[in-house]
Order: sequence, then structure tokens, then C-alpha cells
Amino acid sequence: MSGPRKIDIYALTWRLPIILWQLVFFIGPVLFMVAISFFVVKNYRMTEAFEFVNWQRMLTRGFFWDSYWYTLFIASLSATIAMLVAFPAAWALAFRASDNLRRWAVFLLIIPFFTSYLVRTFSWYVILAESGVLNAMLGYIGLGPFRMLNSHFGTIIGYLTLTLPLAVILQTVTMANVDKTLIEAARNLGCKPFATIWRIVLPLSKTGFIVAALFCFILAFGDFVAPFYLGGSQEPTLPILILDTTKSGQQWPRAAVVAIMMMVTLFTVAFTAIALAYRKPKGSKG
Amino acid sequence: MTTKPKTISKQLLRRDVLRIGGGAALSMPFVSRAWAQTTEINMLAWYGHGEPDMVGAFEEANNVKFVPKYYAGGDNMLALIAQSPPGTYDIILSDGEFVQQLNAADYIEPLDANDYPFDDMLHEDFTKFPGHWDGDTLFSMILRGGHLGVSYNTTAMSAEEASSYEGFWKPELQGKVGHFDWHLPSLGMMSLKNGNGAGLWDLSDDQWQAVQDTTMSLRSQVGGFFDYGGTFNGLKNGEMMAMCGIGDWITGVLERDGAPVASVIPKEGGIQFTESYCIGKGSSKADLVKSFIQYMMSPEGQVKSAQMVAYPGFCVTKAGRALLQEVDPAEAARSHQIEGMPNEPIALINEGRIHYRDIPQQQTLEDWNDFWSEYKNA
Amino acid sequence: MTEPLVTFRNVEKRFDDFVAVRDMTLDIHEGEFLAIMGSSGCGKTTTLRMLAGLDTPSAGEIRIEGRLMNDVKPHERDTPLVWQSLALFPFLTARENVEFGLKMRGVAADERKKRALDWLDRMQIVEFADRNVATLSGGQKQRVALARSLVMEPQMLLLDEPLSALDANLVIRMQGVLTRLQKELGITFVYVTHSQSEAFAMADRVVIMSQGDIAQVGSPKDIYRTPANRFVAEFVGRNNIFTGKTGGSDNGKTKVSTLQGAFLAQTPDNPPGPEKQVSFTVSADLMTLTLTEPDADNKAKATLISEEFIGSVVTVFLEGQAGQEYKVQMQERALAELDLSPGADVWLSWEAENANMLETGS
Amino acid sequence: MTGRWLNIALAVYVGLIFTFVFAPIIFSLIFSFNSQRFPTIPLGEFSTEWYVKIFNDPDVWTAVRNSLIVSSSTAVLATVLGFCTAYTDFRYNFRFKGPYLALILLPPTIPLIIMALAMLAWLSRIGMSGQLWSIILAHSVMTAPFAMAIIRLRLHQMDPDLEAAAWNLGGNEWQAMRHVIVPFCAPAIVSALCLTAAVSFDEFAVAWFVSGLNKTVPIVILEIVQGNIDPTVNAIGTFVFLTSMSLVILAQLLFISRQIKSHS
Repeated sequence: MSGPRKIDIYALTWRLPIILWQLVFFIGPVLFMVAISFFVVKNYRMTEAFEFVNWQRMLTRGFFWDSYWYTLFIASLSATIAMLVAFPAAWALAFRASDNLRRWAVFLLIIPFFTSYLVRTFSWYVILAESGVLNAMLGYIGLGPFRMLNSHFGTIIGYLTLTLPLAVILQTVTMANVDKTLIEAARNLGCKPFATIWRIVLPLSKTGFIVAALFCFILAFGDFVAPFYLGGSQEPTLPILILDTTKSGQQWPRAAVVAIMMMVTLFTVAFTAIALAYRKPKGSKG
Repeated sequence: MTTKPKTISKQLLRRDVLRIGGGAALSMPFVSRAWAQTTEINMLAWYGHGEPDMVGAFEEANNVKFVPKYYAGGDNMLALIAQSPPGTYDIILSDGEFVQQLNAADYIEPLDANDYPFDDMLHEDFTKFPGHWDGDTLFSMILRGGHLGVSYNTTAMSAEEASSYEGFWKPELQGKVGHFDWHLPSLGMMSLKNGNGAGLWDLSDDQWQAVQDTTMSLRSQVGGFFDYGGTFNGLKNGEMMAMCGIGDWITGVLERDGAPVASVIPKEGGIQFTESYCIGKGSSKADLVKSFIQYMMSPEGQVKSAQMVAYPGFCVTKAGRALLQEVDPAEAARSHQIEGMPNEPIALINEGRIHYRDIPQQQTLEDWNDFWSEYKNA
Repeated sequence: MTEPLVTFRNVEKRFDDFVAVRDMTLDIHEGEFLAIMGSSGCGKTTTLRMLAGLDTPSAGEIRIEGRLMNDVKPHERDTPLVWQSLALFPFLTARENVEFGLKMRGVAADERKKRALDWLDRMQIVEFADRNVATLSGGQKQRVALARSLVMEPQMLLLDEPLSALDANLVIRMQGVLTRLQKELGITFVYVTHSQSEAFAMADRVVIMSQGDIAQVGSPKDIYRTPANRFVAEFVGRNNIFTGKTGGSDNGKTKVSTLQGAFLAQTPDNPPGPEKQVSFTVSADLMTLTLTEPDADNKAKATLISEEFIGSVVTVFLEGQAGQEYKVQMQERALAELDLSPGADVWLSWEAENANMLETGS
Repeated sequence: MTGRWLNIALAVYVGLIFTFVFAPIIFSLIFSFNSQRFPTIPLGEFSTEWYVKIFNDPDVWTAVRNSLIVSSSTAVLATVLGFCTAYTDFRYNFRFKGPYLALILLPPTIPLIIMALAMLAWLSRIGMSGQLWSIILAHSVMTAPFAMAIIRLRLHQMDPDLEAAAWNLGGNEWQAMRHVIVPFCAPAIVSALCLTAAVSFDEFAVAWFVSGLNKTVPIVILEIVQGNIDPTVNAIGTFVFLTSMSLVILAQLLFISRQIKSHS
């Protein structure tokens, strides 16, 4: 624009209210949580202060770091499992299924997102219990009973309930968009099927896959339902620690410390992943 | 099922169904109750206290509607009050030991002792319950109690084994011992196991360390940490064969449902949970709440409390107990609320085997909670 | 001469560091069909967008009928544009598309409908009036787009490569439609294109742009026969370009010594001095190809490389001394009579009048 | 392995994945008609007891009403927020556009429990907690990115000249918005409304924290799961499932059918 800058009311109409809204109802809460982490609790009442006592207290405790590493580990593990388990199915849907079949499959996989996660978790509880459906079925063929609830296994099943459909959808969509002629070209040049996956399909789907894995990680990392109801809080994850801390003596400042540590971790993971996902391959311009 | 006592709740339910099927015809049920011109009473309580079996009759008689918010654990209760504007809760059902905290934080209104049947208490401790009085001012009315001990699946443990907290360490129970996910009752039990007896809450540093050590030694037995619902399901499904930190309040419900579970007060002693009503500070419906408390302290109210669907608790008034024995002898017998029965609650208190749940005296609640987190993580 | 309809005075448009249009001065006259031509990125579309108010000049002045337009909003102008993408509203029918502008101007519903149908009828697509535009063919969409702009009864119509998406036959047909419309309506058309054939076929005047500058303005014939500079000569194509040093000047002709020999060229209006580096062009169709050495002022030896047919006309590509490329355009029949095959040695000749000296320094 | 056997193996594998995904949903449906209070195998008798129970429970109806209010208001707010951001991203380039987009797109990366904690702390600080609209505020922030994504995709399909064409034909920016952008985005707007409503309808963590005494359907579910577990959970779950699915299918039909149309 030439001349003095004029105020463009039209443009601001679409921009300013959002900025204000998000500042008040998104940045506000997040920053306030940071502030809370420096407050102190006296007689079950939160008092404004600026003290590092909560940080000191939480970060010097073994149990915080145990939870931290455990959560990081189990969330990464479940994201990895989700990605691996999803891959053959996504590959089949992307390359072996008709467009129509694929659309239906993706649509079906969206359904779980609109059923109550709590209810699904509760269903798993009944299915996986020692006297539950699965053990009963295994019993008919003379196996078990296996202990599946209140274990890492239970927690991971819960996480997968949340993340597996997403992983399959994202992988399928990503791979379905890979230019099929490239694959044919590779096969034509004598590339073996598995080598084709490794050398052609995966590099071309890198961004989609990293984003999918990231989402799986984020969902598992922040979920408290699965580790609580299916994992029996055996080794409480950070979300459980947050709940426990808020329940106990109004210790919101300490819960805030845990929450901030989680957010910092998530953002670090997310930015690293996104940077990896969108990094240009070597040798290309720009 | 036919042998089971008809609980008031079932009758209520049937009446509701009849009413809907009949007079109200096909109109939506919420029209009949939730959206009618009623006064709403906000209640903060443990799960189940605001359900129709407890409050339904009072609601109908007084054209009020209880809006419950449920918590789990006294710290949780305090947190919920702190996060709400003053005057949010009209009635608070608190654990006995937390009344003092409520009062200290100025969350509750004083009561008039003359409004309540203090001359009819089953035990003198209930008239002057610790923390309920500040000098001569009453702040909370005791409603009911229950005893916590060893809860177990009778197919996995004998009554003999359950008669000591040692039972939790039974090798066959590895991975089958559950905790109710709140530090106070579980750690209290560990303190009792260490022989601290009446001083179970008043632990010196050494004793506290010893309690922690004992608790930690149980960790390999533990199969999970559960809320109310999880505890329920765990015991019912056979996922957990013994539970630490609960008592008849949970096994009682399962027993009524026919599950092979039981609770006993072990030889090291048991813990009593006590539930008391308070009127929330700044409540505009204090009078209604007062009459509700009076109603719950009446014999009918006491029977309702004893029969509460979510979890039972024993009567604290003589008249209440008498009425229970009359209208529901099976429940009275099941919960040993008949004079002269073994494990009769009042007798247990008199024998000194029961200790009222309290908060740690020499440590802070946070110390206990931190240890609890550490324990869960171990 | 009457006042021009549009004047650009030293107009410049920058996008950050990129200069899209530089120091443009141009008049557009009422009733003329003006084509702005150039390759992509030359600034032709930016020029059109500035005229429509979609881009604001960074410097200089644009006036329409004397009124300064720099900061006038697009919707306050009377400069409907036919978009390269057509930009028809896909959720509307053909008629609703045509009515759109009238609706924006607050014309009443029946009036709108009548005028829209009139124009659809005029464009011979009235039977598709109530069809969703997404279901129309390319040519039909084109007509809807024209009707949508013309229904506004503008004094000037802007067209941004409107035919680029059509196939070759349809392009020729639409060219006819456009020229006829322009003559009938008598309004100004400003037509942006990269296609020389479109521009030359329809325009009264052609503006050739290169990298934000105007390279030449003139009638199609001027541009074809006497390109002003090397850029235009190359852009127009079918030109043989010679470079050399000026020698003496004589009788309106200038002698130019090149690596291919010394030739006579038309002396331009401002003659270059002697010993200057100059270039001149000769249109391919003004070159004569013979087997034997001709008797002409300008002649050169060359070897035939290849031939390219465009119907009855053929372009012959040849190579001369010092690697010089020649193009000769001639009747296919004439070429056939010569019976040549690649590698054949031939003679080229041309009249000195047809050797057009380019501006120096270009 | 021949292609045929590979295909069969893959089909079986995909079948297993779908079994895993749908087992809890199907079992929940089965349990909701099972007479036993604590669902175990073997199943009890067929019973609609739990449906009768929730139908007769005024609290459930209040929760349904609350949920409908919350999810519809959230949908409208979030879609407006998402639309504005999507349009701004589509139309404008400006300094700090990155942070601007981050402002609206980041919330889904924050775990629900943290969102819940932060929202409650902040809203009670500014005196806005414990109300039905507290949930609406929080949900609008959480679901706006989904609306933004859907509408942005739709705008991506739009010929960027379309809006300019409207100006060129004499429409000012507001008229172009009203007559071009909004109609073009209409299917995406409806999809966004349905999707955000469905997400909000099922969200319990943040709702439970900030709602005070106002219960929505998922909060009722949470309380039953935490408290007196019985198969009403499954009955309510089935109800929630049907509601959400209707919204999703509606959104799909509108969006997909439009897309097919616009590609033909």
C-alpha cells in the first residue's frame, strides 16, 4: 500500500476478535497456570506469591521424575505400536483397496472418535477382566486366564483405542496420495516389493507419518483415562499425578508445575517432529 | 433376588415408573421433576448422597431439587469448594476429620445443637465428635459411619487370614491386592499394622518412616489403585482379591448383589469413617438444609442412610437403628447393627478396636500425599 | 486527438523487492482494442489488475477519464474483468452469475433477470440459463463470463487471457466473437495475452512488455515488420536478426558489416553514427530463397537444416556463415518446386527496405 | 507369497484392526441390553432396564439438555472462530501471521487435563467458572481448530479470483463475503458445525472441571464410571453414539456430496 497506512476495518473484523478471544480464553489460562506454579498454598487456600517452592518440591522428587520418564516411555511406546500395527492395514487400504472401499474404511474409522471414550474404556474393562469376555473365549480353547487389566498392557490397549484409528486414517490418506506411477517405475526398475516400501513409499509419506506418530504421542501423553481405568494407576502417568495433586490439599501450584513440564515436553517433541517432517531432503534446493 | 429386602429406592423407582406410565402419560420425565418450579439445593458429597434413594422423598415433600457434585477424598472436597464462588454449596457432606479444615477455612455456617437429636446417640463419641464443635458452637452434624478393615474375596482368603493386615502379604495374592486411591485410609491401616494403635495418626518421624517402609513392602502385592467405581468392579470381577483402604461400605453393596466378598476388622484394629453434614457458608437456603439434616437424623432418614444404594453406613441414633431392625431386619443383620451380634459397630468402638479416621498430626497431608505418589510410582 | 480514456503516468508497482511494472506511461483510447502482450512475469496482468483496482500502484498515476484512480476501490470502478480462470461462481446458475454484478449495484430483481437473459441470449447460451455453471462446457463458461461482465454495460472491458484454457479451434471462434462484440459495442477492450496470434488477430494496438517495461507499442503490423528492439524482434519470432558495425550511409540506407557479409539496411529516424554496433531484422517472409546466386543488394549463402509446415506456409531453417541462423517463410508449393533436401546449399536475398534497424543498445 | 494369499492375509489383518476398533463399541451396545448390573460373561438376560432407568432419570435429561446447549453453542462459536481464522489465512499475509495461526491451532496439542486445569484456574479467577457457558468458552477454544481446518480446506479449493471477481462486479468486501465466500464455504461451515458439536458433545475432562454443578452427558458418564458403576453407562453411551453419529453422517453427506458435485 502506498501512502499512509489506513485502518482496514474489514480485515481487522476477521482478525481482532479472534486474537482477543484466544488471548483471553487460551493464552490467559495458560499464562495464569504458569503464574499459579509460583503461588503457595496455606491452609488449603491458594495465595498469590512468587516463590519457587513448588518447582523445587516437584522437580527434586523421585516420584515426579519416575512418572515423567514412565509417561514419556509408555506414550512413545504406544505411539510406536500404533504406527507399526496400523501400517499393514493402511498399506492394504492405500494400495490394494478400491477408492470406494478406502473411503468407507476411513469413514468407519472416524466413527470411534464420536463415541464416548469413557464408555469404550469401560467396555475394555469388561472385555479384558480376568472373568471377562476375552478370557472366557480363550478359556474355550484352553488358554489363560491372562491378567490383562491393571498393567502396562491394559494402559496400552487404552491408548490404542484412542490412537489406532487415527494412525490408520492418517497413514492411509498419506500413502493413498503417493504417486502410484513412482511405485510402478520403481518396480519396473527391478525394486523388490519391500524395498519399494522402504525406498519409495516411506520417504514420500514421511511428513504424514511423522504427523500421525506425533498425534498418537500427544494423545497418549495427555490421557488419564486409560492409565487410570485400564492400567490401575500402576505407575501413575503425569496426568494422573496432576489429578492426584489437585485432589490433595488444593495443591494446584504443584499440579501446575507438572502441567507446565508436560507442555514444555510436548512442544519440544512437537516442534522437533514438525521440523523433521518438513525438512527438505538433502540435495534439494531451498 | 426375591429374598433381598425391598429397598426404599426400588419402591421409589417403581413409583416413578407408575407415575410416568400413568398420569404424566407420554410427557418427558424431566418436565415432571427437573424443570418444575423447584428450589435447587447444591450438595457437595461423596458419591451417592444426592441420589433419589437418599433425597427423593425429601425432594418431593418439599418441592426442592438436589444438585449434587461428588468428590472423592477430603482434600478433593476442599479443592472443589476453594474453586467455587462462596455460597455455591448449600450442604456439604464431609468426612468427620475434615470438618475442622472446613471450619478453619470459614467454609461452613454454625449449627444450633438444639435442632438435632443429640440425646439419642448410640455412642457418646458421636455427641462430641472431634472437630465438630468449636467451643460450644456446633458446626457439623454426624450422619453415619462405617468401619474400614480388610476387605477380601472369600474364595481367595479365609476369615482367619483376613483377621490381620498381614493377610495382604499372602503370596497367593501377588498382584491381587488393590488400594482405594486415597492415602488416608490405606496409610492409616499400615500404621495400625505397625502397632501404632490409637496413635495411628500421631506418628513421630521414626514411626512415619516405619509406616512408609511397611507400605513399600506391600507394593509388589499391589495390582492397582482405584476410585470408587474401579474398586467396585475390581472386586466384583475377581480382578482384585483383597482391597486395602475400604470396608463394608463397598463390600456391603457387593454382598447385597451376591458377590463372595466380605470385610472384617482385623486384630490390629480398624478405622472408622464418619460422615457429617455441614451448611455451606453464605447459603441462602440454610433453613431448607436444616430441615433436610433434621430429616436425615430422624429414624426414617437414618434408615435411608443405612440402606443407601451407593454404599451403606451405620445408624448413629438409637431410634434410627430400632426402625432399621423393624423395617429391614436383613440389612440390620448383614451390617451387624443388632445389639449383641459379633462385630456390632458400637461394641467395636467400645472395645477400643476402632479408631476414628483423622489427618496426620505431625506430618502434613502433603507429606502423606507425596509419599502416596511415590508409592504408586514404585 | 481526444482525451485518452485511460492514462498511465510513470506507474510503478513493487511487490516487496520485486518490481512488476516499472515507470509505465501509456494511453488507452476510447473504443480501441488494446492488447498487452508478453511472457509470464512481464507485468501485463499486474497492469490490468491496477486498472481494475485489484492492485494499487506503488508510484505514479492512473487516471480514467481524467479522474485519479490510484486509491479507488475495485467495486467503485466500472472496469469489469474477464478472468483467466473465468472465476464464475460455482454455486450459482449461469443466469445468477450474470445477474451478480447487477445485484451488487442494487438493480431490481425483474430488471436483473431481463438483462441477464438478454445477454445470455446474445451470447447464444440462453438455454443454459438455469444450469449450474459447473455443468457447462469450456466455451459456454466463456460466454457466461463475457455476459457477466458486459451486462454491466461498461465503457471498458478488461480481459485477462480469457482464451488460454480453450482448445485451438474454439480460440479462433472466440476471437471472432470478441472482435465482433468490440466493434458492435464500440467500447474499449484491454486484452492481456501471451499469445501473439491472439493479439495480432484482434487488437488495434499492441503493447509488448518485458520485465515490467514497455518494450514497444504499436499496431500489429508495426510490431511485426519493424520491431523496435531486439527483445521485440525475438519475441515476435520469425525474424532474422543480424548484428554488425555501421559503415557509410547512403540514400536512406546504411551499410552494416556483419560476420555474414556487408548488407544495406533502412536508416532509422535517428541514424546511428559510423562504426556503431547495430542490429537489424528481416522478417522471415520477406526473404527469398534461390538455388543460384541472385542479383540483389543483400544476399547470403546458407545451408538448409530443416523445414516446418504450418498448412500452406512453410518455415525453412538454415545455417549461414559463422553459425548464423536464418528463417525463411514461403509457400509450400514454391518450396516443393525447388526440391531441396537437408544439407543443400542455397542463396538468401532481401530488399534493403525490409531490413529494419533496431534501436541501438538493445 | 503370491499376490492372492497376500491379499487374503491383508484382508484378515484389516479385519482384525476393525475388530479391535469396534469391539468396545459393540460390547457396550450389548451390555446396555444385559440385565446384569456388573457385566461379565456369561451374559444375563435381555433387558431394557437401563434404558428405562436413564429415561426416568431427570438428571440424565437435564444433562442431555445441557449437552445440547453446550454443543450447539460451542459449534456456532467455534465455527465462527474457525471461519474467521481460515479466511484470514486464506486472504491475508501479514507480519506475525505465524503466531496468529498458532494462537488458534495450538489448543489441540495441549492435553485435556492441562487444558482443564488451566481453564478452571483462569475462569474461576475472572469469575466465569461453574457456569454452563464456562464449558462453552473452553470448548470453543478447543474445537475451533477443527472448524478452521475444514473451512480452510474448502477455501483452498476456491478459485482465489472468485472474491476479486465479486469486487470487480461492484460488490464491496462485505457483499463479496456475504454473496461469495459464505455460500462457497457453506458445506464446510455445516460440516464444521456438526464436527465441533460432536466433539463438544463427547468431551468430559474440561467440562467436568469447569462446569461446577452443571452436568453434561459425558460428566454423567464419568460420575457413573467413578461412582456407582452400572450399565446405564452403556445405555447413555449408546445414546451419545447415536447422537454424534447422526451429526457426523450429516456432515459427511453435506461435505462429500458437495465435493463430488464440484469435481464433476
